[in-house]
Amino acid sequence: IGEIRRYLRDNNPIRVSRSLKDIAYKALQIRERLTRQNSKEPTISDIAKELDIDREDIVLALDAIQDPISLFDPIYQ
Amino acid sequence: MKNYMEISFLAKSENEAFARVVVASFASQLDPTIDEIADIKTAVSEAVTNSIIHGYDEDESKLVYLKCEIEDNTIKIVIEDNGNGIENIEMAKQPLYTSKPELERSGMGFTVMETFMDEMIVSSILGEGTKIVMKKTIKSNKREE
Amino acid sequence: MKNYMEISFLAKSENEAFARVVVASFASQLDPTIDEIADIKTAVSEAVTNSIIHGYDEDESKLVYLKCEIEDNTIKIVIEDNGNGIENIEMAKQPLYTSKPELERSGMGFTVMETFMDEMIVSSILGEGTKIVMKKTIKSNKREE
Ligand SMILES: Nc1ncnc2c1ncn2[C@@H]1O[C@H](COP(=O)(O)OP(=O)(O)O)[C@@H](O)[C@H]1O
Ligand SMILES: Nc1ncnc2c1ncn2[C@@H]1O[C@H](COP(=O)(O)OP(=O)(O)O)[C@@H](O)[C@H]1O
Ligand SMILES: [Mg+2]
Ligand SMILES: [Mg+2]
Repeated sequence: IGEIRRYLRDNNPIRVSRSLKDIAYKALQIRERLTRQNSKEPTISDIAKELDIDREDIVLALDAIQDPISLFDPIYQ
Repeated sequence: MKNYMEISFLAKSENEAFARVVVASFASQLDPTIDEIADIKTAVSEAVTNSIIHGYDEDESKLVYLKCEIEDNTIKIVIEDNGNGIENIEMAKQPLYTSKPELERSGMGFTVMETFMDEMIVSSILGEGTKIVMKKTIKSNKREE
Repeated sequence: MKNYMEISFLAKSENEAFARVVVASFASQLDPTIDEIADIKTAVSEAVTNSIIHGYDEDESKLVYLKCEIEDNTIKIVIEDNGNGIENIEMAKQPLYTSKPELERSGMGFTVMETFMDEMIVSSILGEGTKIVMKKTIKSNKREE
């Protein structure tokens, strides 16, 4: 049984949800850096270029780290 | 630039996140900033949630209809349902007004849409459905570089 | 789980990345692995590109139609155009066959779709259009953890 467990663990492929979060955090880091460098917010294409992925994929990734959508927050935060 | 898409999906709460990603990813062709994308996503979420909860009373067999049109730097988003409709639109748009306080709704959906988008028009016929038209112009790609 | 959506969009090459993400985002409800989602995205790209390039000869005013249905762990994806159609489907499906060698097409689109999805069915009527139905079962979320 231990062996089967290990097999399952070692062959547990990475979930998309996990990899999307990684992309999203990278995108946010790049945004910070570019904002500092250029004193203005980068566009989604600027970030996409640095990560070498489609703009659309960054949008999808960013949604994966969105707080559970709150219908109250946006106005009061 | 000109582009167009339309989508319909079941009125399931899972599809709220889906709808906002669809619109945001379409809007990404206008090269917005992450903040501008977040504004659009929030507005779409509110409108889609309203259709599911108020329009269809969470009947998951119903369809929500969404259209997006890009023209120059502006995205127009239309969200429609064939649900209950709104009796008094002016009252519904008031901040904090909600017809479902028992669901702990905030009553801020329309206010959020109006705040985060440049334009929002509500039309509705009682018993026939509701249509929200929103527009936002993406300014960031006009920047000089 | 059961879910459904359908979308149509202009036959513009910009919309290929969009269509890919729409399907990926819908399929993400099945909690697929990176590899599984990459397979689905690649298959959708090939089918959408075919509709744009072969179906519509890049006439950007035409619409590509896409439907997704989730049932249990299986996603069914239908991609349709009202374009030129295919005269000989068996020939078109041959690896390396392309009717547009001048565009440096690889002729591997159908082979890729068949390889990356569990099922692929092509139907087409010359002068009326083409319909691709693909299915993939996401197995990975059955694991114990
Ligand atoms: N699509 C819709 N169909 C029917 N009624 C709606 C719809 N959208 C909004 N409404 C009505 O407008 C009211 C205000 O909406 P909103 O500002 O989003 O607040 P909340 O959703 O928190 O109630 C709702 O309580 C509901 O009565
Ligand atoms: N949607 C379509 N409409 C018309 N013809 C198509 C369509 N999809 C594929 N075909 C035909 O099938 C051939 C093979 O397609 P594919 O394997 O994707 O190779 P390629 O796109 O590189 O030519 C194409 O060259 C074209 O003749
Ligand atoms: Mg609301
Ligand atoms: Mg091809």
